[in-house]
Amino acid sequence: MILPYFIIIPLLAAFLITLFSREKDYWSITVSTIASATMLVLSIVCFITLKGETFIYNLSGWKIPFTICLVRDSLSCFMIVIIQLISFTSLLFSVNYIRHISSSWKYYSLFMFLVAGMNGVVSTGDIFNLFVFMEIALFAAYALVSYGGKAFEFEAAFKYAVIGSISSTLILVGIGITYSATSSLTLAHIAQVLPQKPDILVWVGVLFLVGFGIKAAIMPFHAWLPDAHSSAPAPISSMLSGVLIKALGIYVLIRLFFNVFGAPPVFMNIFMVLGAASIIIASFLAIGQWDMKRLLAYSSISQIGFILLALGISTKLAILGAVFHIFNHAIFKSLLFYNAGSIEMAIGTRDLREMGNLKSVLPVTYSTSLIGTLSVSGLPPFNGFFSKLIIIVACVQAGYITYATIAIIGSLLTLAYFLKVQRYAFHGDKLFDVSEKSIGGGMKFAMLFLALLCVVTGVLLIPALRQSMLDPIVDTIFNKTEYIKLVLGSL
Amino acid sequence: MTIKTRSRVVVFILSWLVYMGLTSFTDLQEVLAGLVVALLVSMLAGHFYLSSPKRQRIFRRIGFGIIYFFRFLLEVTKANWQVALLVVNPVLPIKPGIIKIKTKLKKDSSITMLANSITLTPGTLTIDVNPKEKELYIHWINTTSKDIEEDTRIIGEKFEKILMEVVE
Amino acid sequence: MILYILCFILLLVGLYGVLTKKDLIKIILSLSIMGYAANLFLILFAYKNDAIFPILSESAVQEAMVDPLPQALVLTSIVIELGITAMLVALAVRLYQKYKTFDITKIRSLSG
Amino acid sequence: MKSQEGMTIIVKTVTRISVWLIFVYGIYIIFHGHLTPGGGFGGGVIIALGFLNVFLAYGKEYIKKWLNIGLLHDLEATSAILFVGIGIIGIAMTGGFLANFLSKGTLFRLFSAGTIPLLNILIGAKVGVALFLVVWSLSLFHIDEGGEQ
Repeated sequence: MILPYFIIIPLLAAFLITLFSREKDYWSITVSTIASATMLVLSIVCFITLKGETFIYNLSGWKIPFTICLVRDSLSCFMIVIIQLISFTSLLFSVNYIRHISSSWKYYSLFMFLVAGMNGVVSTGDIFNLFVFMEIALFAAYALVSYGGKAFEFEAAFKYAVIGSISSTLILVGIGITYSATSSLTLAHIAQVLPQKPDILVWVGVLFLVGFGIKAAIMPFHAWLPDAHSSAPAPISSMLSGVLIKALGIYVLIRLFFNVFGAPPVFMNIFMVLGAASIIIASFLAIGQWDMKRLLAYSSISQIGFILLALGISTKLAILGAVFHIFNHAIFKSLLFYNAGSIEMAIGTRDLREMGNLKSVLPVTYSTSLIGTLSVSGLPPFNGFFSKLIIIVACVQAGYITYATIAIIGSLLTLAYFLKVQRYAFHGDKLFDVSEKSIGGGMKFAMLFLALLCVVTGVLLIPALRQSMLDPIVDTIFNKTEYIKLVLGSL
Repeated sequence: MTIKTRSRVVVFILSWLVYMGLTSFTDLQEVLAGLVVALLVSMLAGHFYLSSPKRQRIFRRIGFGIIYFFRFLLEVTKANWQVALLVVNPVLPIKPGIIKIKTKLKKDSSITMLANSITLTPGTLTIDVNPKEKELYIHWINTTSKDIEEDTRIIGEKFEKILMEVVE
Repeated sequence: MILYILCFILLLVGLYGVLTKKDLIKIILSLSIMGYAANLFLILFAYKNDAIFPILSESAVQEAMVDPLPQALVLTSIVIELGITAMLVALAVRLYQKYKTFDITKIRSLSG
Repeated sequence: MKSQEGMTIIVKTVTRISVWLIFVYGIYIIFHGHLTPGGGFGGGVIIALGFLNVFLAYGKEYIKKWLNIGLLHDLEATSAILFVGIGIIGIAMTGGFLANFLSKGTLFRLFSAGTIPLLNILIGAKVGVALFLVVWSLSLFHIDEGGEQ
């Protein structure tokens, strides 16, 4: 009953903003913040009250083969919590940040569409509805990437839109083939029929792997990501890197390849190879970057590689690592993008060579960025350490020593390029006459909040919490055939 | 009653008739919906349907309109025959070119009707209109003369005389 | 079968255009061609020999109908493509404002 | 040759005389969306083409005098909000988003099928206005403005 509101509230907010906004942006900020805060509370309620069950919500009150259903299980609730968390902090961050680009209501309206699209993707149980919501989210993303109005932003958005449209077309063809083979668009029905037709499964799997692989920016399909994520305004970069590639890429890959296709081994091997390639190549590319946001963007590809590698191993422990890493990556990558945004706002550049000695003038940014750095590179007390440790241990347990080595090397390379960021941005001998007063309270709050989460979310691995929070998600992914029973059984 | 109001009333009646023709005259629901549609359309786009004040002797003009229709059919048939002869002729004796003719018509609608009639007649094609100078630029497949008066007589006048009675 | 192959060729034509053309407008047109090929695929999957259109009317006899669902899907995807195309055209216009050219080899302030 | 805005007098006159027909047909398609092929989107596109017809024939200035663009923006947002509103009423009445809470009526009559005609009308208004506004916004760009580099 609670699930459709995650789509209705942002849509309603977006249209209310377009209807009542005039010159000033107070109304749009108020409406979008209220909507986002409401959804954050609702999502936490939704996740806590679930207790590992599965609920089906039929739109327009019809029964399943004739209607679109929304599925509320642990995985989708988990993704919804992440989306609300990041979008709420991102909205707080944008209040000050966007005003120095323009104070128009259009930003907030598009932002709400982005949230609505992502919520729809993670909550739907119908493959074509998933496609539609994905396009809504992508449409808002294209527009938001180009929001700054500079030449390179339009270029990045154009590139993103072209590559995104190609992948959407491939996905559409895949949906067509799926429908012709199974005569149904409901994921649970497809899951019943499709694994019995291995030749069609291969076609559909390849199409979906390429299509959603482009959205997730896995290594051979990553070309759009560094441009788009580094050109967008900082809060949007954090939304794209933190949530969008996971909601549209990784989540859909998990849902399709585990719950629907039943984890066919050939695709699991492909996952592992692509994941390992993403980790290594993207790390090396990131070391060479001097643009701070571009470096962070390459780092995103590398971290997505970790998640994909863990998914490919597909033991229970590895999936736990993947799920936890999705959560952690959303938090610390958003935090690091906020740091880059606040540095850009303070001194007006993203080039690491022009920065230096910012630790004395921007203390909040410095301290939070240090936490984010240590977290993303996997140093002990922070959350990133645990998820990477679990992934590496799972690799070793499953007997993939090579992949474990690659993961360790990738982790060390991560440390290397983030130390580069720390060295050039915050230490050194340049002097800047700025103070943190120019950064608004909302931005500081967003950074501090996420830094706090980085420190404390390691406790999710304490067995008592893990059993109630993370284990249901892992079970949802791991017990592939349960999904069909749960969805079709709870009619 | 201003021209705009009169024009809106005309559009209202016409759109109601068209809507009824698209659906059915007998259904009460459709009649009501048709009235709503006609009101909407006449408020939205009815203001520029008519552009000139009220006219006299409506039946005479309808009669001339019918005459014009048959004259037009006759001219189309004749021109078709001529163009067909040109096409089957192995020598292909054509002399394509753009000419200018003058017209005595004054109103927008009559000039439009003249231009469209010329376009619909095979062999000639109206390219542009200069409403200030009352000139039409026409592409002709077989330009027999270069004189403006002569061209006007050949192409324009056969329609112009009757159009004068119908519209002006 | 020949229809599916032709449809696939149309998809490849679009893909070829996107990957090789140097003009922004031509890229947008190629994307549209790709989208049309995908839509055509969906319609072909729903096609059935000797079937009537899937609309109930007062005088119709009950015959085999073609599957209406892919047609609804195609309508939706056409709407989406329309939106994306409008977005791309707006971006292309803004790019032209900035760079005074539609040639993508000259639009290069980003690398990667 | 460009003495005035818009196209030649021929196009203007034909548009003037025929544009109401386009609107009537578009509204007919929307109203009969639940009975015959068509519906909100198709009819909305036809209506948008009617607007565009006038726009192309008469030019920008005429449209500014004829239509209130701000009002159209509001109409677009309002129809979307009403759509969501009908969906929420569906939740309140029967428990499903967009559930049909009105009487279904007799088959093949105009006032039948519950909320579907209402939703069709809202979609038609939204699409008709939005498509026109897309082209309108694109026409507001000045191609020579804002050069960089």
